[in-house]
Amino acid sequence: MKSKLLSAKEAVEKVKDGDAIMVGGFLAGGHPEHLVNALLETNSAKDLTVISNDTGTKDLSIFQLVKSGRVKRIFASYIGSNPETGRLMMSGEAEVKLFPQGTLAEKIRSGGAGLGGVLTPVGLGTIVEEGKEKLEIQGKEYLLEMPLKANVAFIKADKADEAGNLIIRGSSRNFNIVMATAADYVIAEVNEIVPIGEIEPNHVNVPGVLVNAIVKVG
Amino acid sequence: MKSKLLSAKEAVEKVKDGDAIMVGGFLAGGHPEHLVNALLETNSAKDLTVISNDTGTKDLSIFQLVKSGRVKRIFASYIGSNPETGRLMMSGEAEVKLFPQGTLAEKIRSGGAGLGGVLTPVGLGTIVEEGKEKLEIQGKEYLLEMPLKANVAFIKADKADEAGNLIIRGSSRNFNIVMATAADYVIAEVNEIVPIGEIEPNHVNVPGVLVNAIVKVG
Amino acid sequence: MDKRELIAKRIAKELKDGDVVNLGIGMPTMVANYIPEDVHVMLEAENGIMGVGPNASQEEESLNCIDAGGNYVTTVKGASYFDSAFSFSLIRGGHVDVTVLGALEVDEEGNVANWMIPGKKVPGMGGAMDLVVGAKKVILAMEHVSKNGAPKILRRCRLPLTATKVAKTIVTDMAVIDVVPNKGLVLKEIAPGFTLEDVQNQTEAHLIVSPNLKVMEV
Amino acid sequence: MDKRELIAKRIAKELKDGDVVNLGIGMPTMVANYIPEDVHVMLEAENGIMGVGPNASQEEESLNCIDAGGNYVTTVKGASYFDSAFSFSLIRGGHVDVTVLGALEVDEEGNVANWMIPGKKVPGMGGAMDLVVGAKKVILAMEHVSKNGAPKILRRCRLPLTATKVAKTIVTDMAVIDVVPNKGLVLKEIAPGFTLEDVQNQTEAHLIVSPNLKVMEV
Repeated sequence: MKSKLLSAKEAVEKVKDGDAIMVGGFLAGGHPEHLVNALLETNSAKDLTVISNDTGTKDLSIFQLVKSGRVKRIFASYIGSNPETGRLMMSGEAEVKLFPQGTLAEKIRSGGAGLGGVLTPVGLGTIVEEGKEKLEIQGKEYLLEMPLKANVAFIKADKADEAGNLIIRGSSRNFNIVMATAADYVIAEVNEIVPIGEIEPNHVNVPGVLVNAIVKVG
Repeated sequence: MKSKLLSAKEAVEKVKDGDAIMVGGFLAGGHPEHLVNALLETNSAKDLTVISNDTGTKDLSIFQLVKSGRVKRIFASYIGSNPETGRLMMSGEAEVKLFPQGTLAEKIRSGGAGLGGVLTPVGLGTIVEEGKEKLEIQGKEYLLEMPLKANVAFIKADKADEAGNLIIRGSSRNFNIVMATAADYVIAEVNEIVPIGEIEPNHVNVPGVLVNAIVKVG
Repeated sequence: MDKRELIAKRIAKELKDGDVVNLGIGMPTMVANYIPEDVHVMLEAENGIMGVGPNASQEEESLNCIDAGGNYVTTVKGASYFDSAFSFSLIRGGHVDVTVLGALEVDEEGNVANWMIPGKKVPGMGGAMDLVVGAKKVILAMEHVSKNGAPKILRRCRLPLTATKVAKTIVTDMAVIDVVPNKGLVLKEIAPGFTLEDVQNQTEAHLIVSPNLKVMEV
Repeated sequence: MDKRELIAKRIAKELKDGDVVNLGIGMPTMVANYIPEDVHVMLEAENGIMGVGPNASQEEESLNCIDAGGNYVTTVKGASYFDSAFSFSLIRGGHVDVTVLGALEVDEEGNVANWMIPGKKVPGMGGAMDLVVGAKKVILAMEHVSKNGAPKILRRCRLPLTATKVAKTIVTDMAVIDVVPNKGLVLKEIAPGFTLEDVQNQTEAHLIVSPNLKVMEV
C-alpha cells in the first residue's frame, strides 16, 4: 500500500479553490497548527469555506487564515476569541454562520455517518431557527439542521501508526474525531509516528482507514 | 456518595411491570448474562419491552427471558439466532419490531443524546419504511426513525472503577455504550472492579456518571 | 463580600452530592471554589472532560487538558475524556444535572439572553444554547443590574434569546429568584442589606414574594 | 472446483489494495481465503472491528473478539475496535469500499432481496440493509439458481427487498454480471463449461452481453 506519510506541504496540496475545509481543535487544544500554516505558506487556494468550532485565537495559524482574504465562508460556534472572524462577519467580507456547539458537532457527525441531518431542540425560539424547517416529533418540536461535509479535513492527534490509526489524548479529541469521518481527504498532524501494530486496538480514537495523510511535526 | 456496588438481585429490582429494558451485546459478545438471569430468577416484572440487537442465542439468558412470557414487545435487528423470538412474532404473542442494525444503534443514540430521531436512507423502498415519515433533504430521500429510550439498561463491561467508569474491550462495546446513554437507570455487569483513579481517563468507554449500579460477576 | 463572590458562594449551596455540573466561563467558574466538602460533584467541560479539577500548575500545563475557557486544568480521580459529539450527547440528552451560566437578560418566562448584542458583540453561542436546553437545572449567575444600573431581570427579554423557558434559578448580588412555569418569578431570598423594595426597584419583571422569604445566607 | 469456492475466488479478484471490505456470513466469508498476497484489504466486522484476521485458535478464543457471525476471530496488525453506532457511521457514511453479501434474489435494477421469506423465515435484516445502502460497491455472492433450480436473477424481485438499486456486481457459479444503472444487467464473464445460452436459460432477467464477454478466470 502507498505510504500515508507526507510532508505538510505535500498533504495540503489537496486543497483547491472553492474547497470546504474542516479544522479540528477547541481553541489551542487539538488544533492542527502546522497544517494550517502550510496551507498559508505553500498553497494559494482561495474562496475557501472553513468549518471550525471557534476559528482559534490570535496566536494560532487559523487566525491568519481567516485574515488572509482567502476565506469566503465560515461555519463555527464561537468566534469571540478571534475578533478577525467577527470583523469579517460585520463587514460582510465573509459569510459567517454560527451554530450551537453541539449542533455543529452533530452536523459534522451526520455528514460523516450518511445521515440526512440533525433533529435538535437546541436553537428553537432563537435566531438560530431562522430559515430552518421545524418538525414535531412525539409531541415535541425539533429543528432540522443539515449535515456538513468537507473536501479536506485538517485534524490533530498525539500519535499515529503508519496505517493512520490515531490516538488523541485528553480534551484534544473535541472535533477531530467527527471531522475525520466527514471529509473526502483527511490529513492528520501528529507528534509521533509508530510502526503498524504498536497501537493497542482498544486505544484507537480514529481508525486508520479514515486517514489519508499523516504529517509528523516537531 | 452512595456506593454504586450492588448485587445483581438488588440492581434488577429497578425493573417494574411495563418497563422497557435495553440489553447490550451482540450475540454472546458483551451480553450481560448474569443480570438477565437475575431478572429471570429474582424479579417477576412482566409486560416488558426488550430492546436488544439480536435477543441472543439459545445458550444465553436473554433467550429464556424472551421465552418466559414476560415480554410483550421486542425491538431488534436480527432474531435468526433466537428462534423463540421468531415464534413469538409469528404467533403474535409478542410484538416484534425489526430495524436495520445501524438504525437501531442510531435510534438508541438519538434517544440518549436528546435528539428528535434519525434521518437515514437505510430502509427506503423496503417494508421498513411502512408507516414512517419520509423527508427530502438536499435532494435525497430519508426515513425518519424515532428515538428510543428505556427505563433500565443492562450492559456489560470488562472493568469498572467504583465511580462506574467502564472499560469495554474489543468487539464487546457494540450496543453497550449507546444504551448507557439512553436509559433512566443503567446497570453494568462487570468482571472486575478497581478503586476510583485506577482507570486511565483516556481509556474510559462509558463515563461513570451514566452508570447507576455496578454488579460484579464471577 | 465581593458581589461575584457572594453570587458564587450562594450558587455553590444549590449543588447536591453526585451532581454533574457544567460551570460557564467567568463568575460561574468561581462556584467551584465554594462547594461544601461533603458535596462531591463532577465538573464537566463541554470540550470533552468529565471530572475537571483545579487549574494546572505551570509544570502540569498541557494543551491536552484545557477547559471550555481555554484554561489549563487538572482532572480529578475518576475523570474521563470524550469528543465533542459525545460531550453534547451528554448535555443535550439530560445527563448534566446543573449548568451555571452568566446572562445578559432573563425574563418572567425563564427566557435567557446571553450570547449576543446585535451590532455590537457577536461572539457566538458556543455551547451555551445546548447547555441551557439540555441541563436538568439552569442556574443563572448574574449581577442584578447592568454596569449602567439598568435592570437585567425583565418582563420580556429584548436581546436575541439563547433559549426559551429554561432558567430555573436566578442568583444575583441582591436576591435568589426561582422561575416557576406558568406563574412567574418567585423571590425566595434577599441579600443582607437590601429591602424587598430595593430588589423590586432594580427589577423590571414582577416579583412574586415567596411566603418563606428569607435572608440570603452564604 | 466447488461452486462456492469458485464464487469466492472470483470475488477475491474484485478487491483492490487498500480496500475496506465487509464480508457477509457464509460464502462471502470464504472470500478472505483467496485474496491475492499483494492486495492488502482491511476486513471490517459490523459489530465493531476494523482489521479482522483469521479465526482464533482454541486458546485465543475470546468473547471480546467475535465477528458478525459470532465466530471467534483474531485481528491483524493495525486493527481497531469501536461501538455499533460508530461502526454503522462508517458503513452508512460511505467509508466501506466493498461489501460482499449473499442474496435470495436480485433484479435488473439492482434491487436486492436477502433478508426474509414471508411466512417462512424472518431472521431480521441485521446489518445487511445498512451495508448495501452504505458501501461504495455491493457485490452479491450467490448460486445462479435456487436449490429447486429456480432463477434468482429476476426481472423484478418478488421477495421483500433489502434495498433498491444497490447491487453493482453479481458473481455466481455460472457468470459475472454487472448492474448498469438505467441500462440493466451486463453479462461480462461466463464460467468454464457453460454457454451463453446456458446462462440466459437459468436467468429470468434479460442479460445484455458485453462486447468483451470473457471466460471467468479464478
